Amino acid sequence: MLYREAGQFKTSYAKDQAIFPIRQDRILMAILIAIAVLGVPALASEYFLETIFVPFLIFALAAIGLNILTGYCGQLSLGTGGFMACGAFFAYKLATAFPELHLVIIFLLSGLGTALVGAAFGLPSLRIKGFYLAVATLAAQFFLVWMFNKFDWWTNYSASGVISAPPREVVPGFFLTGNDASAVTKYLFLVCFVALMALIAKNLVRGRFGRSWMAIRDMDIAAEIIGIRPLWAKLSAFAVSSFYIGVAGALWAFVYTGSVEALAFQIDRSFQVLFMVIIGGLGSILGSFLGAAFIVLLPILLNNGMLAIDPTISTALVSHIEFMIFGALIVLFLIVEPHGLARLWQIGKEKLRLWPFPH
Amino acid sequence: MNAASMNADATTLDTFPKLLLEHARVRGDRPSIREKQFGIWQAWTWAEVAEEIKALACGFAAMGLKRGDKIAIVGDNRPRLYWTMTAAQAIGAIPVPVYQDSVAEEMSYVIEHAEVRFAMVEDQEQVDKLIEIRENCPRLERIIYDDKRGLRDYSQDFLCSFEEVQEQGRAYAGAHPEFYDGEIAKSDGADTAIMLYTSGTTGRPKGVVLSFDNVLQTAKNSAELEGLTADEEVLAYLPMAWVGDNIFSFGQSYAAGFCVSCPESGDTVMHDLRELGPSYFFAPPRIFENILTSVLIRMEDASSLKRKMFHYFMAVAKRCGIAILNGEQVSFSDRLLYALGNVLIYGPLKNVLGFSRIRLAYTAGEAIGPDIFDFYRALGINLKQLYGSTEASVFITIQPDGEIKADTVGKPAPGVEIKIEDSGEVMFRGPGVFVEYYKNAEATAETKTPDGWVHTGDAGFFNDDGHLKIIDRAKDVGRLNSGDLFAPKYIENKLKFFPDIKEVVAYGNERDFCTALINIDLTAVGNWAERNNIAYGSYQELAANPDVSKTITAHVEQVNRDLSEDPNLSGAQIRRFLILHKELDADDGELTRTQKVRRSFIAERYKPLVDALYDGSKTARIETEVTFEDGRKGVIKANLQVIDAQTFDAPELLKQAS
Amino acid sequence: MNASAIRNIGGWAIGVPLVIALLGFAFQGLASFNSSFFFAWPYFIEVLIAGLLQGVMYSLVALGFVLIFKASGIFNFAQGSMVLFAALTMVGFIEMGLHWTIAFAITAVVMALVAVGIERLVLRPLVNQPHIILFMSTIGIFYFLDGFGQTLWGSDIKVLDIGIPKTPMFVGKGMFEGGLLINSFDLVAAFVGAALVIALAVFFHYTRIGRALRAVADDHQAAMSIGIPLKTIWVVVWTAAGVVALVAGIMWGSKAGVQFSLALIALKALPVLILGGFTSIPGAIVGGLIIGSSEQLAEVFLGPLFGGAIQDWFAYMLALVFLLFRPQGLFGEKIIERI
Amino acid sequence: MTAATLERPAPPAQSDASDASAPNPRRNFSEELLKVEDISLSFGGVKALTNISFDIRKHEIRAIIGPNGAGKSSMLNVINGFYHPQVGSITYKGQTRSQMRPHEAAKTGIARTFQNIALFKGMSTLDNIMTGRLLKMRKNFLWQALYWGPALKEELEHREKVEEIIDFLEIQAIRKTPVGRLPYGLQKRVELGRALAMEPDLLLLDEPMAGMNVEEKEDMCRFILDVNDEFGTTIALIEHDMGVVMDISDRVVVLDYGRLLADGTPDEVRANQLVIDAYLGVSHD
Repeated sequence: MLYREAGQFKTSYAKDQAIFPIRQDRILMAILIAIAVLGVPALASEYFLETIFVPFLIFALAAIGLNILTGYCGQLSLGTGGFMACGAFFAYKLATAFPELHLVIIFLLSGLGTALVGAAFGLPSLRIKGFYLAVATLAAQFFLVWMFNKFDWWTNYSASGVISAPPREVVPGFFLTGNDASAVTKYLFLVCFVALMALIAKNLVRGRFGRSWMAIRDMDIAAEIIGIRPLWAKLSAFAVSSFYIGVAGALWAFVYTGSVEALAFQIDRSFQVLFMVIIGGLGSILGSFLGAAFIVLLPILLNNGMLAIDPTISTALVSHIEFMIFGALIVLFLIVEPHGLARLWQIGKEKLRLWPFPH
Repeated sequence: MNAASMNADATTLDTFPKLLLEHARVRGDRPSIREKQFGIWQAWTWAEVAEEIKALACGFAAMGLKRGDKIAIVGDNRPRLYWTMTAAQAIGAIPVPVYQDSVAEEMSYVIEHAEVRFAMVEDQEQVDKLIEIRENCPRLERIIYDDKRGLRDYSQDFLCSFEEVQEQGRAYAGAHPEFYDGEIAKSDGADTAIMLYTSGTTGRPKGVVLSFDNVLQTAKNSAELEGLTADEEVLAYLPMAWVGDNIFSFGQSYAAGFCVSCPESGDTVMHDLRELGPSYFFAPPRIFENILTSVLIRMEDASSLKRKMFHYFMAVAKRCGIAILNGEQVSFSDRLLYALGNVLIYGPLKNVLGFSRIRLAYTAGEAIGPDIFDFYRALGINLKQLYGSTEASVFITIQPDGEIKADTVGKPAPGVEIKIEDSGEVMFRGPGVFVEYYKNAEATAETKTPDGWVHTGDAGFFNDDGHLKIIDRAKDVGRLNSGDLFAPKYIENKLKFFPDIKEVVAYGNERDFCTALINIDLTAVGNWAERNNIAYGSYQELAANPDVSKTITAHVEQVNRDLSEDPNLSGAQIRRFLILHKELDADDGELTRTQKVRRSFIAERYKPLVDALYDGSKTARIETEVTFEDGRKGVIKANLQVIDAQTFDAPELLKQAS
Repeated sequence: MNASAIRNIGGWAIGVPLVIALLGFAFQGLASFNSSFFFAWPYFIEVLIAGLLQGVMYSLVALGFVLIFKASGIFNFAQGSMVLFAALTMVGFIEMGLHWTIAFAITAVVMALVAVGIERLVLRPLVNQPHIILFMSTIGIFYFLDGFGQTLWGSDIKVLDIGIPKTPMFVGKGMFEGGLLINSFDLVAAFVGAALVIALAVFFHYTRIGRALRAVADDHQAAMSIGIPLKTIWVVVWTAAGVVALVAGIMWGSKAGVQFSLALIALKALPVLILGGFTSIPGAIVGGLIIGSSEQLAEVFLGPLFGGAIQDWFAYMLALVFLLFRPQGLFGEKIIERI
Repeated sequence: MTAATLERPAPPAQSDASDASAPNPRRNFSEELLKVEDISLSFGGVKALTNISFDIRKHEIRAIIGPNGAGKSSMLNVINGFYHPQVGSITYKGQTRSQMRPHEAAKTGIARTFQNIALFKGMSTLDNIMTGRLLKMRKNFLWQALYWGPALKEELEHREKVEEIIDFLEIQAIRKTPVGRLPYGLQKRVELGRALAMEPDLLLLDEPMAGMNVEEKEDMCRFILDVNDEFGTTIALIEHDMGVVMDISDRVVVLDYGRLLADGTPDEVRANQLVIDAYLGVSHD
């Protein structure tokens, strides 16, 4: 309905292959960015930024990572929590060992480290497929968390096993970590950083790498016969995916919580991110954002909703009922739209483009 | 542009090649022509086009094409085929575009009659066709093809590719640097620009010779009248052999300097139209009608809320949309509703159809149904009717802005004079009047008077506003035995305005009463059948369905009721009719290539049916030979029901008055 | 029984003791090089037996997975929460004063109701969806049952005592000095596990519905075309899995108390599945034994090398390494890919 | 199109009679592209292929026919490295190889379509055909991540190639449609497009016309002949429609129960008694 595509014809392949080939989409995107950069920090309270926007953005990044592996390359992984832990602890070691390194470089390096670990744990994917692989990735999950928990070298021999992000500036005068870090700084940094990472992910999935991943996903035998090497396709997906998840883990520890222990990256975390990907939509970068928003908001809404109904309710009961409703909603959602929010968005957009025609 | 250069325009830029050089100089880096190919709109600038055409023209010359020679152009709308026109004109040769879907026999006649020496064709399909007819056309020396797909194994030495011609041309231009410009300078406005064969409703096609002045003057006049600029977007999708395409996609493009775009293929025209979003658009009524039908059909599948919204706002548009477009006084609440409708329905609808950017749309060729015409006007699309012919280089009358009516064709085009003969026939004179029919002085004399007046063959009159109203072909207007006036086309069109009815042939001249043969519209009626769970296997089966007969009978009776209100025509109500068992088809010779009904041919072919209509029998039997798409022939047999329709008396008041 | 099966059994009969003996000597050798290791054969065997008995418990949980995967191709992640839910429900009824046998019967009925509910509300609307969606829906069920069970019965650690003796006993005094220390509870668990396996085997082989179930496992389309009602099968299978979960819940609950962590024990059954194959009941048993024993041995004899608590991941690593060499699992057939 | 047009494109009648009778030089094949010698393949004791030897010559259209279960698809799988025969050798472009993975075969210029369409269902027609270009894309990860500079240039160059194939196969209208939504006949065409995008020297087609109606078959025949003609690609195809095989192939191999039954021109094969028996179902003993 809002689209006016007539006359937006493409005279080059570059324009035809743009991420947003339709002008109205570009306008919408520009508005969204303006709201995200200017509107949100001006209007949202510190509490909202810290408890909703910051975890949302970090989870979105992790979800993009898992989506690359599961949504684009078709390799189911339950090791997301372990890889996030990798990113967090690598970043901690790097930050404490090299105090002069800029935070962004630390994040990227810890991502790279996680990518190596991810690729190593991706090796079995050459021999095993489907749920067998999913279970195999649990090995990574348990092993990594055990390792960070067991060896206090990772925590610089802290007695509690907790790591705390050292205070650092992202640009002079603006602390991103530590007690002096303001919510707005964190938020703005994350918006820019995550947007950039999402753009890179989009570029990868629409190019050579993305196509070989999707080919492996859709039909691995045919992919091999057109010359795709399954080894490289799968390992590169594991590596890139782990890179994103590792960076998200580092951000989680440094920007969101500030201090964290290995047990924060238990298997629940893996499921949480997996839900984001499934509910957001497999094989969609946009879906990763939508899914992250859904999973971050849902418990908060449930929690506040129940407290609003009965303020005297015990916290334990709240969390049990929350579990129940969460589980039921997940099932309901899968029944209603198994292809996720991204598909809903896509259908809606298609309808708007064809409006008033139904198809 | 100052006065001096205006003068220069008028005197020196009197041919297309000269205009081409001028455009290449003035707007060299602006697009001249586009083609959707390989997924994107490939564009050539005026400067690039000038180079391409130069190489091509010199190539033609190098291969022996001489001043005054004819070159046939056969194919879909392709940039290279358009370039061929200008290239031929540059060296004084005459392009003869031929309908690309004509069968070998028709093509053979045109090529032989026009004494064509060279042929520029689109692809293997056309090459095969020309090779097939080459025996009958000894003058045809050389066939040049654009797309070399599938032609690898063709070793005939009279074949060569477009690229080969250009290559020779570049060498030739190198060897004769003065040649090209010299040749262009040799032509002037009085020279022949193009020959267009009109299929006509009877007899052999006639070659209409148009001079540069004919085409350029009308193109310029009309472009000026409508304020066409170099920024228009136009989709070239109508046959190149049709005069309309020659004016809209070629003549006016050169006159105003705007860019013309060619669709990717015949299948993708509607999609390409949507992508391109033209600002200036021509389509015959049939296409507007098809689009409207498809809109209504697609809306049938929409959710009920959407459907209600659509119908509500379409009613709003019908009430005030046309008035708003005409700049008339409209109440504030209606304006508000229309604005809302524009956001919710009209805008999106125009967008989906590719009509968002249309500033000016024309329709012509036959009468357009008032419902169809009003639909587009109500959406805010400036759709206008014009009246024209090949012999006039299109424009005879145009509806001026703000004076648009569904049942007239407007006022005389710039520079055109019109008079009505005593017989009721419309005659015109103007800058676009053709030079002659090629090698047919007799026909030329019949059509064109020595002082330049041309018989249109149409009957019509001017109404009180000075608008021309066309009723029918002059020779078709006849009388019933009772003496009542019988205008078959008028009746046919009235029936055809119902979406269920695709084609009608009415009979009544020198008969006791009026009858009709009717073709149902397979898309519209088929859709209706689907919704009502009526199974059918073929057109024939659907046409024989009793429910369909009932619907059509109701339509006929509605027309009778309308006719009864017009004192002149009330005698010619349809008493009996039947629904034909097959669709009338150009391949069977029942329609012309421009999809006009060949009345006398049909009367002969379906004589048993026509007889049955008048002898009172209840059924009629017919065997018809048909040509299938692949060229095979077969016979269809059918028993058809003859249906009696109710007729109405003229209203009392009118009777008293008369 | 055909020749190859006999050959297989012969292979196992010789191979398994051989591997165990080799392991023992390896640890012994390790201990002789590094004084921080302790090794003694009786101790080794004690650990091995404890591991095997632990393995039986894993097998019990794994059985539930296999049942469902075999019949519907669904990887039922909720098996763990079914164990918890069953145990919680049973404790709840016992606390209401019922005898444990009656509580057992009522809980079994409750599990059947849960199975019907799952079939109606989850599986039926999701039929024909990709496996990953069904898998995710079982995670949804996992969360739901977790929350539901604890909402109903509370989340305190509960004691489940149905009177299984927990006395330690010494056996084989003649063979080793001091004999081997074995917990009688573990023996009962092993016995129950064996009984359950036999019961399932009988159910599958000798009842009509069991045969239908195997037909469904082989080919859904074919089973449906000969008139086997898929929906009934699903309910039966989920009920069976529920009962298996109940038994597992009783065993685990009696041993360690009924608490939330029961749900996570199910995760331990996953490497068992990799090893034994998702569709093989004997695979689940053998896999469970291998995982249980090797995990115990590794923890006791290798654990000190890594700082302990390697139980958390050792089973997965073992399964992973194993898969690299034999992707089809212990009992799977070599897959010939067709294109 | 009538049945007659399915035969070799005889350029429309030429006036010169001697010209027409002269053999077309391009229809003489002498250079060997691929030779399989003495191939035997079995799966766990079940023999799929036994002692098969034949060759494929440059630029010919070679048909492999035989009843169901004759081992035709297995033969193609051996050629492109998906199955590894226990015995025998394969010589391709003069090099004899023993074991080769399918992606390595792809690198040496062997492309392939499948009996049961093996398209990437989640991707559009355009993307499916683009995957056929993957082997020829080189730009590294960083450029890919930026989708800019050399990577973009490379991407667009390959898009151009792919668009040529789309044009060639006349599938412009479905360019951006997800292939899962396409009718069967078009999917087969897209799969051919993907194989063509690899610019193969040897194109293996496994039942390219299975399940098609007459019109679609005619189109597919035309495309196969055009590919063979325009790009000079050598084609080996399995097909059940004998009319098609006899019309378009230069030489035919007949397999039955994993054994080579006959090898020769269509006419020779048609006259072979063994082949007639196999197709009429005369019992083997």
